[in-house]
Amino acid sequence: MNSHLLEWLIMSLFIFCVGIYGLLTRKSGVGLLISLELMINAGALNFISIHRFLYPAQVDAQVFVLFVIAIAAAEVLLALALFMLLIKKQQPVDITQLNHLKH
Amino acid sequence: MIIYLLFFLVAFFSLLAVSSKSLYHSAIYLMGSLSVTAGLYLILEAEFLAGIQVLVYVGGILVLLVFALMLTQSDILVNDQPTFTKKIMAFGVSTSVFALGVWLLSSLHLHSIILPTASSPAPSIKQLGHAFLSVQKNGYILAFEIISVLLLTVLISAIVIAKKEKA
Amino acid sequence: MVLLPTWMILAIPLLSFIINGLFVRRFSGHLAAKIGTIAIGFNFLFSLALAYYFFQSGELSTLEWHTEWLRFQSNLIIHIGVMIDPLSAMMLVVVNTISFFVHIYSLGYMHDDEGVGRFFSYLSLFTFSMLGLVVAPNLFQMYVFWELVGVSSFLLIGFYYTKPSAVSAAKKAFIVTRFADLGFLIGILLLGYLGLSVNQGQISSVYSPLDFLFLNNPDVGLQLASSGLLTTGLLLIFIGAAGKSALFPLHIWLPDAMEGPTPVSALIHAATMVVAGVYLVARLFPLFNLAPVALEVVSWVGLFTSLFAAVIACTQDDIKRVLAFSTLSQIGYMIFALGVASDLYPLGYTASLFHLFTHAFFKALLFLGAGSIIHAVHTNDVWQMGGLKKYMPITHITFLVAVLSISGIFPFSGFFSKDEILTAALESGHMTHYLVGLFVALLTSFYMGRIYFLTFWGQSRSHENASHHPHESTWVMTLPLVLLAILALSSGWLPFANYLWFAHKHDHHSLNMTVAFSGTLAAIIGLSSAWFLYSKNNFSKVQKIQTGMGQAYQIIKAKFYFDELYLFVTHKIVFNKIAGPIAWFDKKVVDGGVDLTGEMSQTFGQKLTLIQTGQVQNYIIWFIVGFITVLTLYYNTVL
Amino acid sequence: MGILSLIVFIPFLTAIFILFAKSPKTIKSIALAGTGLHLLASFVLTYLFFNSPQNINPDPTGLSLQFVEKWDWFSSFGVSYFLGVDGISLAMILLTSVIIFTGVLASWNVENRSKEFFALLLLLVTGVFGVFVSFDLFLFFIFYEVAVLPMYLLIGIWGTGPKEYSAMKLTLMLMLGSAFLMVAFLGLFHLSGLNTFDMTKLAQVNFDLQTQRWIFPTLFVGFGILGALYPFHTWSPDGHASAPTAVSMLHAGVLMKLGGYGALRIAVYLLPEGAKEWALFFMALTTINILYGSLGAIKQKDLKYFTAYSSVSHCGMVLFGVATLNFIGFKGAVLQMVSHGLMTGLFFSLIGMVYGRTHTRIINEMGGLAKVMPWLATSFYIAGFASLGLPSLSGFVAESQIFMGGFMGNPWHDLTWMRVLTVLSTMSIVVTAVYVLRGLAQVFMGPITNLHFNELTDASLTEKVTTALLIASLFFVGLYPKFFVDMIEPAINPIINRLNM
Repeated sequence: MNSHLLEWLIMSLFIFCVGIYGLLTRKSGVGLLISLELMINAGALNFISIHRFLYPAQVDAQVFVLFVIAIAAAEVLLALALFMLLIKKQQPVDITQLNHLKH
Repeated sequence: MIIYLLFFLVAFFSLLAVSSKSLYHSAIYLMGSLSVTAGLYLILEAEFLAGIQVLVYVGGILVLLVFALMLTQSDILVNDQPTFTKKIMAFGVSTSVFALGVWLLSSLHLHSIILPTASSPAPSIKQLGHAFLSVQKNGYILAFEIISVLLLTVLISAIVIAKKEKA
Repeated sequence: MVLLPTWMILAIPLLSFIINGLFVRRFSGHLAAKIGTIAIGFNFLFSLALAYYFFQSGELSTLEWHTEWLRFQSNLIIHIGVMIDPLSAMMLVVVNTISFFVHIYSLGYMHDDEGVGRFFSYLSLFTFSMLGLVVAPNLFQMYVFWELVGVSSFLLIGFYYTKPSAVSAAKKAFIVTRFADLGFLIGILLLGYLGLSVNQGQISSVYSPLDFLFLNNPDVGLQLASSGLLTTGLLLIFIGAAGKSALFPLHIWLPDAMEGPTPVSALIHAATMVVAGVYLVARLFPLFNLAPVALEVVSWVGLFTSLFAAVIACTQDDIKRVLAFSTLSQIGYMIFALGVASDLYPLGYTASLFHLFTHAFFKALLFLGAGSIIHAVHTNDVWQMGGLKKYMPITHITFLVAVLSISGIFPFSGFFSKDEILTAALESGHMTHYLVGLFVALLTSFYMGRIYFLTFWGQSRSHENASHHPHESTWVMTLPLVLLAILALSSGWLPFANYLWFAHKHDHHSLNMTVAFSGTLAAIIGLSSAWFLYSKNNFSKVQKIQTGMGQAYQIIKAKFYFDELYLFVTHKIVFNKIAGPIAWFDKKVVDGGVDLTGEMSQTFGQKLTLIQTGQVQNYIIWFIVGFITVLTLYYNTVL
Repeated sequence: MGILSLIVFIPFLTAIFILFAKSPKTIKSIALAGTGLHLLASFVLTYLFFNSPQNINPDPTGLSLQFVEKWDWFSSFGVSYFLGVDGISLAMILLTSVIIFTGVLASWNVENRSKEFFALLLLLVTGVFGVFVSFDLFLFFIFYEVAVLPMYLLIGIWGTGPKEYSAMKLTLMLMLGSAFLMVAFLGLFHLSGLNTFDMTKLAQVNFDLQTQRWIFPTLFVGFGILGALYPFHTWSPDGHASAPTAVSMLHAGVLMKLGGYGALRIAVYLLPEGAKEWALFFMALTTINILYGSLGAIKQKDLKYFTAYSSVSHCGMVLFGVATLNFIGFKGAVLQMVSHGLMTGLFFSLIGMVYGRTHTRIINEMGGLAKVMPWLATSFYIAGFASLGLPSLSGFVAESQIFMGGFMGNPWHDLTWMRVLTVLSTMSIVVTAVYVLRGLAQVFMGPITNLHFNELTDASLTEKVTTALLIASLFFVGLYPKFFVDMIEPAINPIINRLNM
């Protein structure tokens, strides 16, 4: 009994939507990052599953995913640096307060 | 059979990661879900990727996240409980995205494609290495260089931002 | 035929206007006055010679000179020119003589006025435009000079521009005449159009459709009459004539026009400008003849005006207002004389022009006489004069001559001309016109007698101290009076009929005895009742009559409240009810509409900014919602 | 480099020179010299125009253009630098050169930033000249924009009162107008199928009735917005009231004529069938325009609004003349453009002078000025009489042509309607007389209202020259209209032939 590509895609979509849900509900910056990681991961999974089912011989997908992981790392790094800045200013890392751009 | 188990695990862990009250728990659940996806990669015969996933994602990024959590220590980290309306809204949005996705995917009538047996060999790591550094047409050497530069700048800027106050 | 080209008669006053107006006036007013008088003097002699030679030559009409001025279409070209025919020759003589005498008179009257240079340049402008009007060979040129006459009367009435009443009187005069000229212009357009459609006919294209020789041509007239629009055209033109000659509905500006200096009233509002309307109707008489309806209207308007003005004249206190109303009434006479005339009874045409001729002299004399009285007594109010017989003998005698002449006493010119009008009315069967004419003659002699006795007889009622007696005016002012008095006497005997006639020449010049007798009787009754009421100083009898008439007297004295009516119509209706709302409408609605579009875009922009809440999550939601809608739309259309 | 390019670019070159000048004195003298030279050039042009061979036997079919300069510009789009002049454009050039010359004279005492002021003014005039001589729709549009745009800066910076508001409104509405034009020009370009913007070629094309039915109103309204057509005239009172003297002289005197000129030259000439469809409608609209403008002027408190409304009414007459679709009406429209240009130029320059002295434009606050400044008072009255159409002044000649044209009617519209509209618009001569005399009597006649008017001075030399020049040209057109009539008539024949085809 073997699994179908559709299940895999739906699986990654599910994770992606959970990520969105997390994105919208989390108040803290780090929470955002967590759900963001989930969404990126879902994307990568989707990529690999399509690659594996449709073009098993190519290697491009894996290269792409590696790059995705690298960028995700970079992104988290920056986000945390910004949060450090906020912490330095004794401000809570609460994105609902961060609306200086509006004024 | 094992696949469905792993699917269930990933779904379970990510749901918990998103909805748990305290961020520590959600960080840990995130770790779980990432490692399970690494397992999925194994099933898809992308061993190198699984390794990287575990190494970089779980080991690197998550450690950083936990590290940040430790530092912030603010109360919202403990009970990050969103308001009810926000939850409904977010739930509505995400389910509609999910529904749309499912509707689109089903309309692409993919279910006929099944997991190929061991007959077709997955690309070996040697091929992967070649792809990264080859300068021929489909080589990724350029992307490889750029990503390295990117990582370097991000590192430097992170340090600069983080310690700006002291100077 | 005359030694000088005839357009000189136009050029001289224009030249004197330009020289005086632009240059001389700045240096010395009196020099300008002298130049003006000499120019008009030359014009006076020139017009006499012109008339003499023209009537000797016996031609019907000569087109002396014309040049193309304005080209509407190839077959509608307007020429500026000089046309001499019996009618215009007579008018030339009248205008130039009166203008010359007024110029001499003004040398004295305006001597110590600081704007004397300006006054004389305006007088030359007026004479130029009046002469231009008189010699016009076509209707359009007449309209052009018609307007110029209007402007010069505006300038002259408003001569004392520091006096608000003079300014508003000038404004009123110009606007009312301008309103009438609107009718005149539309009439010209209509006649021009009709003329064009006829011109294609057999009349060669020698004349453009608006030339008088073309319009008065009998068979062209018949074609025009057949078109049915002729009566409306002529009535429109008659509106123009009514405006300028201050006939009934449009008469309100003339009494106020007395604000101008007296020589102006003498020249413009007695002898020349106001008769321009009569001249216009006379000029187009062959056409009017073919439109009996129009003639009826003309006669009735004339009659009513003469009656209406005569009644008001009896109640006025200001000497110049009385003379103004008497002018109105006399012009009413001329107009209704034209109205009663037709090709069967052409006497009315000659009578009206004869009356115009004689009236010009004695009315100018009356005004100048009144001027010298006002100059001496420094007030217009008749009740503050009295007993001037002793102090101003020449003015007294000349004034008396004029009063007798206007009332129509035998040897004076008024008798002959008024007589002819009444005979024309009687012979052509217009009985009502005849009877009303007689009654008006009685009223005329009454109010003329009234002001004569009030000013010259009885004791002096002037408030100034008794010691300073009014003295006779200088010779410069009394000379024209005497000359005019002689003319008032002699002009009656001129055999007018064999110079100016319509359809066929009268063979005999007999006096219709019944009319002569009834006219003189009416005049004597009027004069004696005036003597009875006003010669002594006690006016108890006058008071009794006034109280007897009660309210009616007040209404008449206030000129039947027409001025107030016009003020009400213009100010209340036009200004507040129409112009006001339009100005408001324009400001608020049309302007507002444009500003509204401006505000709308602003408020819309304002609303948009509310979406930028600053919350990251909101943006994400909007992003995803946008993403979903795009996808669904795309897939709906594609699949 | 024919004489026409010279005519168009002299103001532009003077503007360039001005930018280098230092002291206000030199700036003004350069501007004066430039415009004076331009006046001379236009007289030379008229002289050449009158006795050049082509003028003697103009061919009846196409436009009889002279001094034609034609170079391909974007040949792929069929756009060419195509300059030419015929009777109508020549009349307008003469008018504009007189107005700009007197405009520069009238703004002799503009102090702040006079360099930019004169440069922008001359730029604006370059656009206007360009429009009058260009016979390529694309070039026409470019010059049209060049003429309209500096207006914003001129009013915005040097204006008085709510200058930003009115500058903004004025420019936006004129932009709306040029938007209409752009749509119509592109429509013409594509539907003609000739892939050219050249007007003479487009004139040969008989567009089908359907297209003409929509292009003509867009064109007419587009030009009408600039020519103060009824509902779109609201920019003109505010715009003129807050514009400085020279700008409102130029704007009311010349720019509003672009509308009338364009309507006649492009809208009626290229789309005769459309004209026949719409003319009666626009005739009714312009009748409202005439009466509305003159009635509106009665209650105005401010002198500039007073003149602005009167120019709305007079420009309405221009469009009325165009809408009569007959020979006399067209000639009347062009004459009215010339006469009204001169009139409003004189009016606005005088208002500028009076404002310079009494520092108020409210009519009720002034009174009895005639005693103090006789020269200005007489020239004001001459301008007033010209605007109410007194014969021997230019107003009468133009108005009589228009009313005669309206009265004569044309073969395509029923006569009684045209007669009714003409009679209604003739009534405006009475209303004009009312508000002109009321306004002027209040300002100049009567006793002096407040005392310190007594020491006001009369016109200075430059002011005397300005008013004298304008008054002389008013009298010239009024007394000797043959000069302009002979110039304009051959230019109108092709339009009439096109209509009768």
